[in-house]
Amino acid sequence: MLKTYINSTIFFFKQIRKTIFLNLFNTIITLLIILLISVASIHAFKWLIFKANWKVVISNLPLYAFGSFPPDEQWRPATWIISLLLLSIFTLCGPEWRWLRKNLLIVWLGTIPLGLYLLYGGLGLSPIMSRHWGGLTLTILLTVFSSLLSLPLGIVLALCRQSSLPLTQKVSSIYIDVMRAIPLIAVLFFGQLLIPLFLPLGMEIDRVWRAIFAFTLFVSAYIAEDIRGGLQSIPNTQIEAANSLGLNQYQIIQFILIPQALRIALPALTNQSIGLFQNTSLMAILGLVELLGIGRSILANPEFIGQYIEVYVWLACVYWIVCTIMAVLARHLEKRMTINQANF
Amino acid sequence: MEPIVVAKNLTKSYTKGLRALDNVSLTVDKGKVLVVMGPSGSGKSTLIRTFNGLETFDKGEINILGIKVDSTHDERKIQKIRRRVGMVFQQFNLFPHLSILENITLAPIHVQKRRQIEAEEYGMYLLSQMGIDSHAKKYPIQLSGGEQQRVAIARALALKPELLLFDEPTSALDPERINEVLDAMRTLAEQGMTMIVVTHEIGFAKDVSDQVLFMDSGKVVETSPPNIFFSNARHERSRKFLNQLDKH
Amino acid sequence: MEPIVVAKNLTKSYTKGLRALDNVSLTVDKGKVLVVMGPSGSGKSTLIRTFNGLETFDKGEINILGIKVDSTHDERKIQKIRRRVGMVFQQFNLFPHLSILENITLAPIHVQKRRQIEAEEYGMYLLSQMGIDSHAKKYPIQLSGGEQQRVAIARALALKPELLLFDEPTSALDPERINEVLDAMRTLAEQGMTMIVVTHEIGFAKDVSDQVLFMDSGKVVETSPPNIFFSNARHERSRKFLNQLDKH
Amino acid sequence: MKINQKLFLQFGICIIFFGLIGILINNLTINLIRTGLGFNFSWLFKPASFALAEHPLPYTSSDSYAWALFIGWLNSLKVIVSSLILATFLGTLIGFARTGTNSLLGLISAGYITIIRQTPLLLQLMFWYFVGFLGLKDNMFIQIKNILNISNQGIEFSGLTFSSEFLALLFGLSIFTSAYIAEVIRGGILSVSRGQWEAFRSLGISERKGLTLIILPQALPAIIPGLTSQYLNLAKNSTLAIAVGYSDIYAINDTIINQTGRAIECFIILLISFLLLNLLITNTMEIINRLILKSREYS
Amino acid sequence: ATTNQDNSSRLDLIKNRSELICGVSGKIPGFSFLKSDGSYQGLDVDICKAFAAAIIGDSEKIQYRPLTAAERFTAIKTGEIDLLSRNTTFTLSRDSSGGNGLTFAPVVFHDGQGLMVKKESGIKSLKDLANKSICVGSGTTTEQNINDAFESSSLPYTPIKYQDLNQVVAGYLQGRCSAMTSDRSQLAAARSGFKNPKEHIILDDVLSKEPLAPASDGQDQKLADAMRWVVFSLISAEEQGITKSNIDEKVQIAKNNPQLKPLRRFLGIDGGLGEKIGLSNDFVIKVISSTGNYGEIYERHLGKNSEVPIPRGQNELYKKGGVHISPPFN
Ligand SMILES: Nc1ncnc2c1ncn2[C@@H]1O[C@H](COP(=O)(O)OP(=O)(O)OP(=O)(O)O)[C@@H](O)[C@H]1O
Ligand SMILES: Nc1ncnc2c1ncn2[C@@H]1O[C@H](COP(=O)(O)OP(=O)(O)OP(=O)(O)O)[C@@H](O)[C@H]1O
Ligand SMILES: [Mg+2]
Ligand SMILES: [Mg+2]
Repeated sequence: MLKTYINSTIFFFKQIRKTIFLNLFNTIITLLIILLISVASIHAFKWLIFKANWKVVISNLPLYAFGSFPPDEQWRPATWIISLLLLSIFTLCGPEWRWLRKNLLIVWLGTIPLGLYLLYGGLGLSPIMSRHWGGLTLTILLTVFSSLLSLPLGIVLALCRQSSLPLTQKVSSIYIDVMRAIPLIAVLFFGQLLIPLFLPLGMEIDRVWRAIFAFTLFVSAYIAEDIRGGLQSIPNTQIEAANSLGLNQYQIIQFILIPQALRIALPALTNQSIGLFQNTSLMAILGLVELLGIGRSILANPEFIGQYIEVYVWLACVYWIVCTIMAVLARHLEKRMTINQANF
Repeated sequence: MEPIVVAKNLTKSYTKGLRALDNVSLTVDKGKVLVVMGPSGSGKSTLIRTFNGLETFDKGEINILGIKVDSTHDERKIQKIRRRVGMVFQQFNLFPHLSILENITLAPIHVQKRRQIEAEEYGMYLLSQMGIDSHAKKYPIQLSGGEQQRVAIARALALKPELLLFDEPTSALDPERINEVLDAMRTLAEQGMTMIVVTHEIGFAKDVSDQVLFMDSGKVVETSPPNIFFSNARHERSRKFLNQLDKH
Repeated sequence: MEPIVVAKNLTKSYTKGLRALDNVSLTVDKGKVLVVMGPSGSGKSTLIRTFNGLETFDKGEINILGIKVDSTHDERKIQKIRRRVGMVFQQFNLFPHLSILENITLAPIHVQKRRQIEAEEYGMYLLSQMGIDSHAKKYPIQLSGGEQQRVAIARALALKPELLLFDEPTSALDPERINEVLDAMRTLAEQGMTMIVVTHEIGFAKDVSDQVLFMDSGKVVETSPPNIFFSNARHERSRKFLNQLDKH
Repeated sequence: MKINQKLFLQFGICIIFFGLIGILINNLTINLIRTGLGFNFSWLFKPASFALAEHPLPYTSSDSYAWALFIGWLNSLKVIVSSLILATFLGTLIGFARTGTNSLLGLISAGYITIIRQTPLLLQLMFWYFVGFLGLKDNMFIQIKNILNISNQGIEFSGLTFSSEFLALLFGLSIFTSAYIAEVIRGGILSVSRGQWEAFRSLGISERKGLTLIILPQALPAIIPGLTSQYLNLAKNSTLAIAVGYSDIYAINDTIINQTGRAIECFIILLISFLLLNLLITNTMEIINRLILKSREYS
Repeated sequence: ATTNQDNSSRLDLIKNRSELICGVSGKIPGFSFLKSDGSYQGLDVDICKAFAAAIIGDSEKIQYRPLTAAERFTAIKTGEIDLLSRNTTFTLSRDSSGGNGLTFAPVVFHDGQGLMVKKESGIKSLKDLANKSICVGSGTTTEQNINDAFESSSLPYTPIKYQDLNQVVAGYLQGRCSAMTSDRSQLAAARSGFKNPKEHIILDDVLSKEPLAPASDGQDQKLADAMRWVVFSLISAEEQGITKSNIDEKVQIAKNNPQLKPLRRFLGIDGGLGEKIGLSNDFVIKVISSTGNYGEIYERHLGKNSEVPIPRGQNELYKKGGVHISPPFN
């Protein structure tokens, strides 16, 4: 027993020696890295435990999570976020209930009306204006809604770009290329400040929706390109087969092309939504109090002036965790799809 | 006899000068099986694909099931033809994102507007005819080549076609799998299905076909009953081709 | 006789439980040619690749040209071995971005630090030996498979190796090209080069080899001189394999 | 019939599209008149009356808005080009580490990539600026014989000075982009077949030499397109300069909008500047790509 | 201020909507900032409340829009917000139709731009700052003023521009700049949050007048009138000693004593003044009973016992040596 244990330990160290201390160069690099990491982690640890003042985080937790949502109604966004989280967990490692699995997409889509209902209120819940939305709730809301709205727009753009009608093709190409050439912040700026100038007098769009609209305009151009890639990789024979079954143009697009293109583009699409999630932080520059914006607001409270390291570290962790959850979900989906086409 | 397919003087070039079809005329009567043979590039695929409008042609005329199509390629007529003519491809071309049953019911539901239950019942019946009803819920990727090709045949049959077109249905299959598919086709022929089959399977042609059409460089070299074609082909070119096939 | 390669009890698994090499021992003397045969997946490639350190192994020991390597896989020793052992792959693995001559002179210039002129002179000599000196300025893609494989042999020879390893050098070639390469290898054997060759070319093995080693499932089944192996193999497994080879 | 249908469809789309644009422009002009903003560019030649901390060309607050914008464009270009170089260098190193034989290095670079890619760039920039560079308090002043001065004012190196704002942006952008470039490089290296690695190894060529002489030249064609799109992203991301107080084109636009209220005009100018920048980057990369292809006569 | 072209006023819109959309900064201690419970607080916020009380009758019916300096004017012009109560300096070009096209209510806080430096730096005046870096908020009058000040005395300097005050403070504290410049009130407010406020001094140089005032669309005379008199009512109430706590008492007194003409007019019992500016006649009562008078608002957010104490100085009533004065409510 002990002997095999010792043997395997020796083997383990031999393996380490093999990969890490291969030669002088590698050894030096390895030692340097270990030194650097330990110095950095000692400092970080010291700071985390002794120097940092986490009051700025702890006493404002509801603000980070829900913005200025009325305290006695905060269970509503909380319910929404928790249901999203549970759904993620279920998607990742839930049991194999065939019916539920097959309709997972619909369940996911169902979180949107649920979110809207819980946040806006009405129908028994007291109505709450979008100005009260903030923090992580607003960040997630921006991400989810913009992703979902930009998907159909992206599909239409991709189809137009592939179309044989030269005008549609040109217009969507120009749209996609220009959108991809300009910085996101310029588009968001357009959404916040210039959209009102393009609307008829008296018509107003809420600024949260304006942000969503701007994100949608921007992201759909990227999504269109991903889907176009998917469309291009569908072999022509699929269209021939569909043709010979007598399906018409629109049926082919609906039943053959789009489902396959989406499936192929799925990894790229999830990357887009992870990017979108991070980029919602740009709204802080334009005055929305989403996660980063709320952080900056809290730093203006005289009680907490100058504690930005704590706030930034905390925010980085939150963003990182959510992104990681999204990335894991994406990888999981991708794997499922390659192993077995039966699901999703 | 009632002719199902009548083609007159079909001519087509992909690239200028080179004719993929050169003045091809043929007739297939109801319930008959026509086998098309010929060396690679002789225009077999092009010919068979003009019959359901997958290829246009430059000159000539086709009359399929009483619907006349000429070189203007009228979309609406072609759509009508496609609803009554089934086609099976060399590469199966199943839809990978749909289950086997969904592959088969897609056209009945969306083209013929049948009810889903009805379409599925008939789909299951076709699958059991092909001996693959146990795979109905699977996806194409999970099936072997022979099984996939039988699904493709079932899919073509789902619209209750009056004519079936086959473009080298067995050439992408492993040798062991070829017979599964040929047997299924044999059964169809026995049931009186009108079929045009591009194939190099001599055994199948001998047993099943009523006529063998031999093509070379886009031209019809000869059309003979199989017993004559295989024992005593009229043309030098055909004999040369048959010799090569035997060598394999 | 001076042994060039001595392997003792080599054992290796890629995945737990499945042994790619199972207690393999062998000896190759100076100037001898060993042919390794065996069914697909039997571990031939794995074996030959352990000899120049492209694969590690879990247990056992190799002594090549007096340099001992064990399972710790000492980089420095392996680097020494690699300078004295040449290898030719099934897929040629020429460097596509370098000209033929550059392919050959790369190692002499950068590993042995020879002067460029000197390296090129010797490179041209090797190419002319292989009968392809007229292609020196061309790029691999411009050559036929047989020519590419001869370049690969010349590249392996450029370091003046004392042992040459071949992993199915002809199996990626068109049938007409195979002999060009086998002839080149024959000449090398006649010149007294020590070689270990994984191949299924029975003719070559009969003519050139001194010993034939037959593997199955990572184990050495038998090692016999070619005349015995091909006429009257000792083991049932070997005979079954040879029967299958003949059928092809 | 088919052609008619197509024409009809196009015509319909045409009408809808231009109708929509017409309505929007109509609204815009009404709104501009209503708010008294009007649409003109004459303000461009009035004095800017604000100062800039960094200006590669001479600039004073009595210069015109147009000149200020041009200076902003140059500032953008400066930070883009330098972070582009740094990011490529870093990204290549990390990409190598990720594919190399040292598993500790591989692990660390994988960690680096996940951390960097999964936190927002804006947050990273603010972190680098407020924590990283401004964190170099006065007591951390490093001075080496007047050749290299490092402080929270920035870095001074034998006469050249780089402000903290520039450096934070440079670091933030480079580090963020390097994580993406590393993945591009890794993808390129993995696209070279295993046989090439084995071939150079069996010739006794060392790992580092093999990588530079054999693998990289073959990986380049797969790397260049990915690299180009990362460079474009970098250029676009440079507009986040506004968060760390660097005067790039977007920040100067912001100030001008504030002073003049000319939001639409400034927006148009911003669009044009970025289209220009994009053209510059894609064309340069295209030239590089062609040079590489040219040097590869074999393909 | 220009006349309104179409007769619809935002004032009616706000009443119909029963909600006031008020643009604030949200990031300035003492003026408007987010409390941990999610509510906004500060002087600017209380001014919003006064407007809401006067127009709608309920000081809580407000939607606050945190705005960056860059977007505040467009937000008014496009009608995204009804009015702005966000430390905005009253200047000619902002007030004019040829400039930003706003119109300003009376000044609610008289400020002046100042400079804050570290005591240990030994800097005593503007001249000592030659060739030094100065942290400024970008796109503000502050930025222009500091430029004018240095340019007029031909001193070179480096402006480091940040998006909001918060960042200016951070830049200054971290030692990026030798000085930070902002309105003196904000300097004081910021300093009060420092760990060691005593180590920083605000220089005596006052670079500019910074009268901060609420603003609205220049073409909406009706709304502007209402806003103007709401602000005056706050000042006038302080002049008359009317406070949140004694307002009910004062109303009773006014009602019972018909001879107190000015008070009755002020409180809307006589004269129908409120209606003339589109408000209810008792708007003053609503305002004072919800926010208190100007002095109370000031004490609450900037007074000695607040988190950001700033001496009243110029912001005293004219009677006490300050500049706040209300025209008569006649
Ligand atoms: N899409 C196309 N574009 C241009 N030329 C084509 C196209 N399809 C076929 N051809 C040409 O038309 C001729 C006939 O092709 P076809 O595919 O009909 O031959 P086939 O008899 O089916 O050959 P195979 O046995 O190889 O399938 C050939 O010369 C071919 O190169
Ligand atoms: N990189 C690898 N990872 C995992 N398993 C491997 C790897 N390379 C080879 N194997 C397994 O090791 C066993 C021996 O493989 P090897 O390539 O040595 O066989 P071989 O005799 O050369 O076969 P062939 O004639 O097909 O080349 C096989 O079972 C193979 O699947
Ligand atoms: Mg064909
Ligand atoms: Mg092998």
